[in-house]
This record gives sequence, structure tokens and C-alpha cells, in this order.
Amino acid sequence: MVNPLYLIAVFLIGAFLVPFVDRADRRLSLGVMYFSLLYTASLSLMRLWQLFFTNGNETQVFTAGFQPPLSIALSFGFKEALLTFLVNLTGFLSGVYLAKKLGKSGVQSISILLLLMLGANGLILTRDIFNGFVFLEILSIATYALIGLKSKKNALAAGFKYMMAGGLASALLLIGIAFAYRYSGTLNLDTWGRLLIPMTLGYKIALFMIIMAFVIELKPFPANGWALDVYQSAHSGVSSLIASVHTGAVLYFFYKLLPLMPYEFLPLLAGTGLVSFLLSNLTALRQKNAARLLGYSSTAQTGLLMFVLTGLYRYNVHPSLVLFIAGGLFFTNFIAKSGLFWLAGIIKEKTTEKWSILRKQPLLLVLFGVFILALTGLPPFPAFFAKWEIIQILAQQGGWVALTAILLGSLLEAAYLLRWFGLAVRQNSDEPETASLPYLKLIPPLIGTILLFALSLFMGSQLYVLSEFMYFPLLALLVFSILDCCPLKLKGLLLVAAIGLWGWFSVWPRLMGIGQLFGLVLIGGALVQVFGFLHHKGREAGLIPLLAMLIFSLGNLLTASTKLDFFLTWEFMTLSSYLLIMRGKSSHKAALSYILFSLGGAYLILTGLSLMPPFSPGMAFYLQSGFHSIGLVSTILLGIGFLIKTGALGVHVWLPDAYAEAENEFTSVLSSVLSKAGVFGLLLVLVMAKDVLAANNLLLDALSWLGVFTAFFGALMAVFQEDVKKLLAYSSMSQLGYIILGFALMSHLGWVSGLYLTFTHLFFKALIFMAIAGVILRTGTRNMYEMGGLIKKMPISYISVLMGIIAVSGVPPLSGFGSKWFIYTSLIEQGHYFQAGLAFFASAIAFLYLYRLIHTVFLGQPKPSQQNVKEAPFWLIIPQAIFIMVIMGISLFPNYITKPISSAVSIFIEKPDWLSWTGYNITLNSPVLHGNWNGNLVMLVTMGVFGFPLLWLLLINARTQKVKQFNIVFAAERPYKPWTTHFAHNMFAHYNKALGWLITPRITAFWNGVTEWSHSLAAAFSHIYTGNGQTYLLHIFMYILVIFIVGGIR
Amino acid sequence: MIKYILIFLVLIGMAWLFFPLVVEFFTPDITNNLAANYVFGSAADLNMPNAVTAVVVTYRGLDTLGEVTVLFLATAGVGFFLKRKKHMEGIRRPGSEILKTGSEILAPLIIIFGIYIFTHGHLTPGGGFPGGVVMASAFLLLLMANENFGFSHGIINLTETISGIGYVLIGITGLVLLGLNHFLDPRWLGLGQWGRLFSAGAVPLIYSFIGLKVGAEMSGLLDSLQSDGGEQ
Amino acid sequence: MAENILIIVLSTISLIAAVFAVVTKKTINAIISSGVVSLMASITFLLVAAPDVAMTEAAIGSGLTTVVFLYALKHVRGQRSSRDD
Amino acid sequence: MIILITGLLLIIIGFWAMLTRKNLIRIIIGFAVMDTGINIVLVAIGYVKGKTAPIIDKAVTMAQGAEAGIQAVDKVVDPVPSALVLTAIVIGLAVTALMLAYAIRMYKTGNSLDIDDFEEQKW
Repeated sequence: MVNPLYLIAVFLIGAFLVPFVDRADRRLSLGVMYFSLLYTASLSLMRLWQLFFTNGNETQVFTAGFQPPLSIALSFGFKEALLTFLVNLTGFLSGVYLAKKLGKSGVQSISILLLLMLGANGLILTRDIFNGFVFLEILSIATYALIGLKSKKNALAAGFKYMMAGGLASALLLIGIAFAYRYSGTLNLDTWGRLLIPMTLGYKIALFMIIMAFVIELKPFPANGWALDVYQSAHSGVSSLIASVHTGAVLYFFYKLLPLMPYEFLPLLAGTGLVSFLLSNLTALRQKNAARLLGYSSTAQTGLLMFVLTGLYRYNVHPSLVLFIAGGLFFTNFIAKSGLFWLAGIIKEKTTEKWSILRKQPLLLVLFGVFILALTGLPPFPAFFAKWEIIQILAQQGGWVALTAILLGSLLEAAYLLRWFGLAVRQNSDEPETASLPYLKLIPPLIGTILLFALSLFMGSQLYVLSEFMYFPLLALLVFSILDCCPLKLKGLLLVAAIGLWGWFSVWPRLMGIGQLFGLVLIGGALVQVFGFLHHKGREAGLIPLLAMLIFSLGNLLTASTKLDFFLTWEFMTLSSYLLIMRGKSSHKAALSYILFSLGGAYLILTGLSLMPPFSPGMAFYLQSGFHSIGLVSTILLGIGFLIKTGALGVHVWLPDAYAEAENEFTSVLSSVLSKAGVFGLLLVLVMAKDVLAANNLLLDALSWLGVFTAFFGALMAVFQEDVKKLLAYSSMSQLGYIILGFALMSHLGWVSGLYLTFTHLFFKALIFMAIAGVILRTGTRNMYEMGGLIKKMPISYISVLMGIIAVSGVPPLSGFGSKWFIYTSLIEQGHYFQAGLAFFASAIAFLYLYRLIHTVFLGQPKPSQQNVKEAPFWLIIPQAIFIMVIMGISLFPNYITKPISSAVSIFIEKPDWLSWTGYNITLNSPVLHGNWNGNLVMLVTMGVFGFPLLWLLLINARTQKVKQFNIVFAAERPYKPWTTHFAHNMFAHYNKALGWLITPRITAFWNGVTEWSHSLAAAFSHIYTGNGQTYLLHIFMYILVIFIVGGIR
Repeated sequence: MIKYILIFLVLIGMAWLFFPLVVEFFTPDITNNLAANYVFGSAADLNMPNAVTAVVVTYRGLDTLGEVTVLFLATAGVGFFLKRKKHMEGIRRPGSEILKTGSEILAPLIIIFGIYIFTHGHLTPGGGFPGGVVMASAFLLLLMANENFGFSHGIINLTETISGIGYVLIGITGLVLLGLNHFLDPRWLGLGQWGRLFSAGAVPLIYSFIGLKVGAEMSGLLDSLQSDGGEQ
Repeated sequence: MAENILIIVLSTISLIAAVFAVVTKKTINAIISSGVVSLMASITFLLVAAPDVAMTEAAIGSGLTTVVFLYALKHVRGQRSSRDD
Repeated sequence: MIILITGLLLIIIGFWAMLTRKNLIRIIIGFAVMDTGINIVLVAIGYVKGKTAPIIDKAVTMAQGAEAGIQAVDKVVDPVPSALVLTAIVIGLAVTALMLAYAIRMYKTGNSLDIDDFEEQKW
């Protein structure tokens, strides 16, 4: 086997040699450093190779030719080999990153860097506690010295604070070791672990001091002020080393010590880890300095790791699973954190506000995004799998406190990380061009990214039975990223072709029942809208790859089979839609609120899923859900999670802004397709929760009222919008309210109506959004009062919008009528008169905003500035034309849709006898209600009703006088009025007086309150960091004593 | 004020934490098993009277290697922080004539004494660390006495490098000659006769390297400290 | 017995010296008295059968450390008056 | 026992200095005192009643080699703590020296030795 001592020897020789060879040439000493780091990394790699391909069970090596406990033993198994490989590779990358600085600051720094690596390697390898102490000292002293690489006052002060804290920790460790030796008579961890030593108070205190020394080194909140200062002020290359190598090695030794600790310590340590995770993340919320922010995140992650290592044993988790979880979290954090520190060094901007210069550097931006998203725990990165496992364990075994803390902490972490990301992506034109990039410094983060992806694939593919198509979204992202240099139209058409082929040959055959329906909505609906994106002139970097990822994950949502499949896909979908929203001009705030609500929802879904029995691979998730029954808690969690995606009242706060700020074409996808994913989820929950719901009438009542109110308030809020996209956003919300209402009835007819509306809403809402996208593109504004009279300039768009609003409003003959008919019928059939009344009222309100939409935009007098507006581009017309055709088709022959829906629903809820389809006619003869609907007939009648008067009018007014749009008499308005007096501005002011109190933004105020409150809490916490080294020392002392007392160690 | 109360409480608290350790403490009558093994093994396996040296250099040799490294690290660190711009002359006060003459006579003697200490580490108390320090004290003496005493950095560096690498190489020799588990095993050299200078395998050699290295490191440390630490 | 008395005396001296090192106004005094603490410790080590440690403590703990402190003090001489100097 | 208590008291005195002194060098002296205390504790732990130093010289036994080992086993104190203290002393010196270098450097850049003058970074 590869002798681990060579790792140590190589570093030592390197470090001793450097000062000597430096007399010849500085480059020579740098060469020695690189050689040592690469050589040791390759030794570790060789060891890994050995462990995989030749079976050697022997992992321990002794020194001096004596058996332990006489001599010091080193262990070089799989964990150690992997860890040392990563550590040494990171060391090498840090060396590359620091090359210039090291070259300038004297030969000693090179030796010190090598010795830092020696300390880390030794700490990982050794099986002797005192030897561990020695290596810890080497590691720490080297770190102290490297902090001084930046000879600024702040860096020095931080280094000194660190030395004080570290000195205290090693003192405790040494005292602990001394007394523990007294009790155990050995220093070797393995021998020690086999001994049965009576747990007297003295022995426990000795062990307590040992473990607390390592806890302090792991920088727990709140005893970590010194660490934050160091992260903030040290050279970013050194910070990265501390966050990854130093923390990693210390953590591993901490892990090695755990078997020695009495059981009562473990919950204590787990608790400190959790507190550290939650509160560090909370405190970080207010942090503006990038490096310090990373420091908080680093301490938080370490806290979480501490919890995983010490807390999970209570849940009878297999040790290898614990290691897997810890490994996933650790490696993600290890690579991403060092990568971010490296980037922070390249950017050179201290505050996160200034990171928008990244936008000019696509490569850096991508790297930055990858690291941030990995830390957030999004798939496919290892942290995602780790979090998945943790939540599974905790939810199934009732570790609710820990679960809540972890999810809350993760959400907070996502909040500040993604806010930072948003700031970086934000479009700010006044940023100066950055100077040329230091290419040498780019290598380390680049390699880090590759490593991260490799690890992700390894973890995902080796350890889970994922359906083979699960990685299609990523594959699509990759392929289209490679193709991203092609012209937009080519890429788009390729995407359409790819999705078409995939959907037709791969997805469609797997689907049945409601799966087919949602397949049409999610894949078909998205596919048609891809054309809309193609009108852009530029290359639109990143658009098509992300769109590809989104659509593929939407398809996978239907074919996913296991719970993990489903959740993974859900997260892929969230991730890609978030990134697509980010493409909007000033969307970073809206996107943040979107992703935070989505993640919150996803965490609820995750917890809900964890409580469910396992799903078997192979069969689609939605089909299996018919066989399962879930409990109350699970129902509520999953329900809320999916409702967030649909934008139900109360959790709709993200919706208007996200819809308004996303790119116009993407808003269309968001509204018409993506919200349906939430509907799909909700449907599954209702299917699985049948038993619970039968036992609990309250839940369904609550859901139906939620639906009604969403419909009502959505409509009401839409009325008072000036922004056309916000109007449509609220309109969408309102429509989804109807869908929820339909589902909440839990009757065959109710579900049919919900699904039918799901289906038709796609077409008419996408139609309107696409048309409006053209309008906004041509007029350059979203405010309706700045438009007008566009009917002449954009007739096709006008027709689209007209068709759309007829469909939305639910008047005959278009498809909307059918959906309304279904809803009211099913409501009344079940005796939900109040809901029906309010829903009907909401429909009435809908007329108001729809009227406003068509009138202020297309009718009236054109604005002088919009003289030269042209019709929307061809590419935007394509989806509109398709949708118009579909709408006409559905309206004429609704039974082609409703009948399949009914038969799909009947799998879950049996079709009552009194409901029947005959020809074009739907008949219902329930005990309470009789009626029928013939779409074909309705269409003909309506055509007649409208057609004959029209003909008649044309006949009697054969010679009308054509009036120009600017004819003041006929247009009844004066041009050049200030917009505030224009009727289109604040159009329904009078209604506002009457109903305005209903829409005071209470819910938004509530969520703002949550944000503000957590920020001020964060501020309060951050004030414990006074910046004084002695205060920090006092914190450490108090921290130790408090834990001792709280732990009740006796 | 609150801070002082807290500090007071913390100190009391730490004392209270230590208290059970004291209560449970007793001075035993016999050594534990491990210690007995060490004492026996030191004589039986290594032919070395000084059991502490046996532990330090052989059984727990890796610790000592680390220890030397820590010292090296500290020297490098201090040198790094206080690196001089140029050799600054005339900062030190010249020593008196007596000191000057005395040091010239004494320094070689002290160095010889240091060498004695570390070469006899396996037989008598002492060893590489005190020996190295004693050697460094000779350097200190010269430094104080002679205003223009510029100890050649080349020599310090060379000594440091050679002794350091020598130490590691001796360790590796054990690996190469005796096998996988024999890093720093001194027994590849004959164990010799009990109580002689050249006995206990490579231990005297190791301790010499340690002594030289420690001496060089300490000298370097003192040298860096006495220089004026480049002004910003 | 004599040994015990000697140990008590040494302990007392070292404790007093340590307290003095903390409370004294002049840094130089503090340095010297911390050296005394080390020296007392090294004599104690001799008494409890640890001559190796005693030698090392005397050479490094009380000797070299003190010298290092003194050199450091030389560097910062002429500092602004600090609160406990 | 007395030695142990002395050691622990020295450690606490060291803590006291670290927490209350404002001068950087005085804080470092606190660390040095604490280190000495720790060393004393370690040695006290290795002590065995009435035994001599773990060096097998003529005073212990006249035998040589393995024979000497057998005879010496129950006559000497534990060599392990001694070995550990040796390491601890050297590490203590290293840390002290580096801290002092830091202090000097801080004095040169911040022109003060008062720890309260080095708290610009916070929150």
C-alpha cells in the first residue's frame, strides 16, 4: 500500500528545502511547492485506486516498528485517502491562486503553505490524540502566519484574535489530553476506544475539554467573532484555505474523536451545531461584505456538519449513511466555499452590492452561479442528496425541532446567497469595464467547478436508483450550452425538434389518463411557446439552454417514479425557472422572492414526501399515488407546498412581481405552463389524501374557500393595476383560484371542471400574454395608460387579445364558457351556494379588468409617440395562431377534451351515473340539478346571435364615414393630455373608492414584516461581534461554561 | 463593569470546571501499563537508558518531527513578519570590551556543551531541544557582544535545511530498510553497547539532527527578532 | 517531607510571581516574573523526577522565552502609553 | 497534588491576564504563564510516588539491556507525560514567538499596543 508517511515526508522535505533552493531562484522554490502538492495529491489518488481495484483491508501504518499504542499509528483508508486527495488538490489550487502573492512575499510564506498542508494531512491521517494535537498546532500556526500575508492592520488584528482563540483551544485540548491520559493510560484512539473506562465526572470533564477545543476550532456561533474577522480580512486565497482545508481537517479529527465521547455529549454537540447553523445564517442576512458573508456561511455549514456527525446517531442511522450525508454536505461546501473565496479575490469588490461587474464576465458569472447554487442545496450537487437524506430521517423519526431548524436555516442561507447572486446578475449599465482577468487565478475555481460536477454525478449515480431520464434536464442544459454560440433561431428550432421527438417517442407512450392531459399542457404548451422567444435579434446567451432544462424537467415531472425522482425534478424545474426569471431587466428582487417562496414550498414538499411510504421505481409517480394514502401532516405540508407554486392567496406575494419582471415571453410560460405544475402536484395530494380528507371536512372547506378567495381577490387586484403584465398576473392568479376551487369539491364534476380549466387556461392565457408581449416589445412600456389605439397598428395582436378575453371572461361561445359552466354546475350540484356566489361575483369583476385591457391598449386614441408601431414579429404570431386554432377547436368540440378528462378522473373518483356524454352534448341529471351543454350548439347559436345583427348593421350602414383615429370628436379625447388625467390612468378609481379597502396589501405587509423582523433580529445578533479580541475570548469561555451547564454533565 | 463581573464569573467557572479533576486526582504508586512497556522496551528493544528519549525520539518520533516542524514554522513565521529590508547597521549598542572578549572565548565552549547535550540525549537528561537552545545561546552571546556580528544566513539556512532533511531521510531509511511500519525506527543501525555514545541505533544521529536544527532555528528566530523588522 | 516543603515554597513563589506578572505596571517586570514562574516550574520538575523536562523548561521556558519577550519589548519601546504599562 | 493545583491556578491566572490586560505583550505573557501551568499539570500527572526519573542509570540498576528494563519498570515514573511536556514546551515557545511577532507588526502598522485599538472590524 501507499505509505501515508510519504505524504508527511514530502511536505517536510519540501518545506525544509524551500529556504535553501530559494537562494538560487524564487521560481525554483515555487516549483518545489507545486511538486510537493501535486505529488501528495497523486499519492492519495493512487491510494484510492488501490482501495478500489486491489483488495487490501490493511489501512493502518505504524511508526518506528512498534505496534500501537506504543507507537503512533496512521490510518490511510478510503475516507482519509479521499480527504487528503481533496485537501492536497485544494492546496495545489490555492498555490496556483496565490502564486503571485507567494512569489512576492518572501520564501517563508512558501514553506508555511507547505506546512499548513502537512498539518492538515497529519490531522487527517493520525490515529493518536497527542499526535493530532501536534498536527493541529502545525496547521494552526501555519494558518496564523499566512493570515499575515496581507500586512494590513485589520488582517493582523484578525490574526491576533485568531491566535488568542486558537491558543485557548489548544490549551484546553492539552489539559484535556493530560487528564484523559490519566484515566485511559493510552493516547491511541483505537486502543482507547476499546477500553471500558468508568465515566467519572473528572474523566468526562477531560473529554469535554478535548471535544470543546475542537468545537471552538470549528468556529461555532456565537463564539466565532475572531473567525469572521479572519475570513473578512485575510487574503482570499488564505480564507479559502481556512474554510476548506483547515475546517475539513479539524472536522475530520473531531469525527475521529466522537467514539470516545460519552453518549450524553452527542445531543449537546448536535444542539450546538444546529444553533450555529441557524443563527449564523440568520446573522448573515444583514451582511454586506462578501468575504464576511462567506465566513458566516462557512460557520453555518460547519455547524450543520457537526449536527450530522453527532445528531443522527439517535435515529438509528447506519454509520455509512451518516458519512454519506456528511460527505455530501462537506464536499459541496469544501469546493464551493473555496471557489467563492477565490472569486471574491478575483472580483476585488468588498461589498456584495458591487458584484454586478460580474455580468460583464460570463465565465465568472457561471462559476459564481454554480458555487452559489451548490451551496443552496439545489440539485444536482451533493448537498442536495445529503439534505434529502437528512430530512427523510428526521421526518420519519419525528426529529421535528432539528428538521425545522435545518430547513429554516437552509432557507435563510438561500436568501442571502441568492440575493448576492441576484446582485451579481442584475443589469446595471453604468458599471465600468473590468480590467483583464488574471487568468492564472481563474484556473482554481474552474477546476473546482469540474470537480463539483464530477462528485455530483458520482454521488447521484452511484448511490441512488434514479430513473435514467432524470439527468435529461442537465444533459439538455449541457448540450444547448455548447450550442449556445449558434444563432438563436437555429437553437430554438433545434430545441423544438428535440422536445418534439423526445415528447412524442419517449414521454407520450409512458403516459395515460391525467398524465396525458398534463403532458399536453406542460410539454405541448411550453413547446408552442418556444417559438415566441425566437423573435429576438441577439444570441440571447443562456436562454435556450435554460428553457431546454425547464421543459425537460417539466416532462420528467410526469414520468418520475420514485419520491426522489419527483423531488429532484421539481427542484430542477424551480432552478431553471428561477434562472429564466433572472433574465428580466430588473428582475433580481422579483426573482429572489420567487425562488425563496419556491424553496420554502419545496422544503414543505420535501418534508411531506419524507413522511410518505416509499414509491417503487419504474411506475410513474402520479400513477402510484393512486395506491397510496398519506397522513394529515403530510397532506397539509404537500398541499401548502404546491399551493405556493400556483400562487394561492396568502402565498401569492411572489407572483405579481415575478410575472411582471420576467421577460415577456417567459411570463407567458410562467403563467400558462409552470403554474400547472403546482396544479398537478395539488391534484396528486388530493388523490393520496382521500382518507384524510374524508375524515376532515374542514380541510376541503378551507381549500375551497381559499380557491374562491384567490379567484375573488385576484380579480379585484387585477382591476386596479396600471401595469399590463401585473394585470394579467393577477388574472392568472384568479383563474388558478377557480381551478383550486374545482379540485376542492372532490367530486367527479368538480375535478373535470378544474382540469378543463387547467387545459383551457393554458391556451387563452398564453395567447393574451404572447400578444401583449408583442405590444410591449413594440411600444416599449408596460403601463396601459401609455398605450392606446393600437388596433390599427397591430390588428393580429388585437384579435388575439379579443379572443383571449372572450375566453377568459367565460361568455359564450369560447372555451372559457365551458369551464365556468362546469364550475358553477358542480358548485351548485354540491350545494356550495356561497362559494358559487362569490365565484360568480369574481367573474363579474373579471369583465372590468378585461375591458380595461382591451380598451386602453387597443382602442381609443393612439399615442403620438406610437405612430410608427408595427405589428408584432412573426415569431410571436406563431404561437398565437396555434392557440387561436386550438381554442376554436375546443370551443366547437369540447367533448373531445371533456370526455377524456372525465375518463381520466374516473380512475380516482367514479363518474356518477347522472353525468353522460352523447355526441356533442353533455347531460347531467343529478338529484339536485339538471342541465346540458352542447359546445357545438352554443357556438352556432352565439355566432347567429352576433352574426345577424352584424350583418344587419353592415347593411343599414353601408356607407359609413371612415374616421381617422386622431379625430378628436370621435375619439372623445384630447391628445397630449398629461397622463394622470387620461381616463386610462387609474381607470376604475370610483370602484377603488368602494372596494379599495379590500385590497390593501395586508398579506404583502405581513411578508415584508417577516423580512424586516428577521433582519432586525440578525442585526441584534450581529452586535455581539464587538471586534474586540478579549471579548471574543470571553465569548469562548462563556460558551464552554454555558454548554457545560446546559448539558448537565455530572 | 458588566464585563468585569463576567470575567470574574468566567474565571470562577473555569476553576469550578477544573475542580472535579483535582478531587479525583491521586498520585499513584505504580505506573500504568503503557509506561511500563515504554520503560521496558526502551531498555530491551532499543538498548537505551533514557526512556524519555526513547519515547520522544522513537516511539513517538512523529510527534517530535512535528515539534521540530512547529519550531521551524515559528521561525519562518517570525522571519516572515519581521523580515528586514536591509541589514541595518549600528542599531545595536556595542557591547563592552569584557563582554566582547568573554564571548569570544565562551561561545565555542557553549557550542561544544550544546553538542554534548544533544549527542548524549539517549543516555542522560537533555537531548536535542535543550542542546539546540544552548547552542543558540552562544549565538545570542555573540549577537549581544559584537555590534557588527552578522551571522551568515547562508550557514543558518544550510544547517536548517540539511538537518531537517537529514531527519526526514533517517525516518525514510527506516521505511526503506525495515519495511512499511518502520518510519523513524532507529534500529537499522546497530544497537551497540549499553550506555555508550554510539548505541541505541540511529538515536544519537537523530538527536544530533534535532539539536542542530533546533539550534539553527532558534538562532534564526533570535536573529529575526533582533533585527528591526522592516518598517512599512 | 523536606521535598514537600520545598515544593510548597516553589509553588508559592511561582503563584506570587504569576500574580505579580499580571498586576504589575511595567511590562518589563511582568516579563521577568513570568520567567521566574518558568524557573520555579523547572526546579519543581527536577523534584518530581523529570530532569529532561526540567532542562528543557529551564532552557526554553525561562531562558529563551524571556529573551524573545525582551527583544519584542525592544521593538515596541517608545510606544504610546498603554493603559497598563 | 500541590503541584497539580499550582499548575491549574497558574492556568487560571493566565486566563485572567488574557482577559483583562489591554497591552498585547501582557496578554501574551498571560499565554506564557498559562503554558507553564499546563506543563506543570502534565508533569504532575506523570508523577508516581517515590519513583525516580525514567533514566536507567547506575542509581536504578546495574543491569544492562533487557535485564535493566525488567528491573527498572517499577522504579521509575511515567515517561509519557515528560515526552509530551517536551513537545508542549517547544510548541508554547513557537506560539509565543509568533504572537510577539504579530504584536510587533501590529504596533508598526497600528502604532498601538492596546487591544482595544484593533476593533475596526465587527458585526
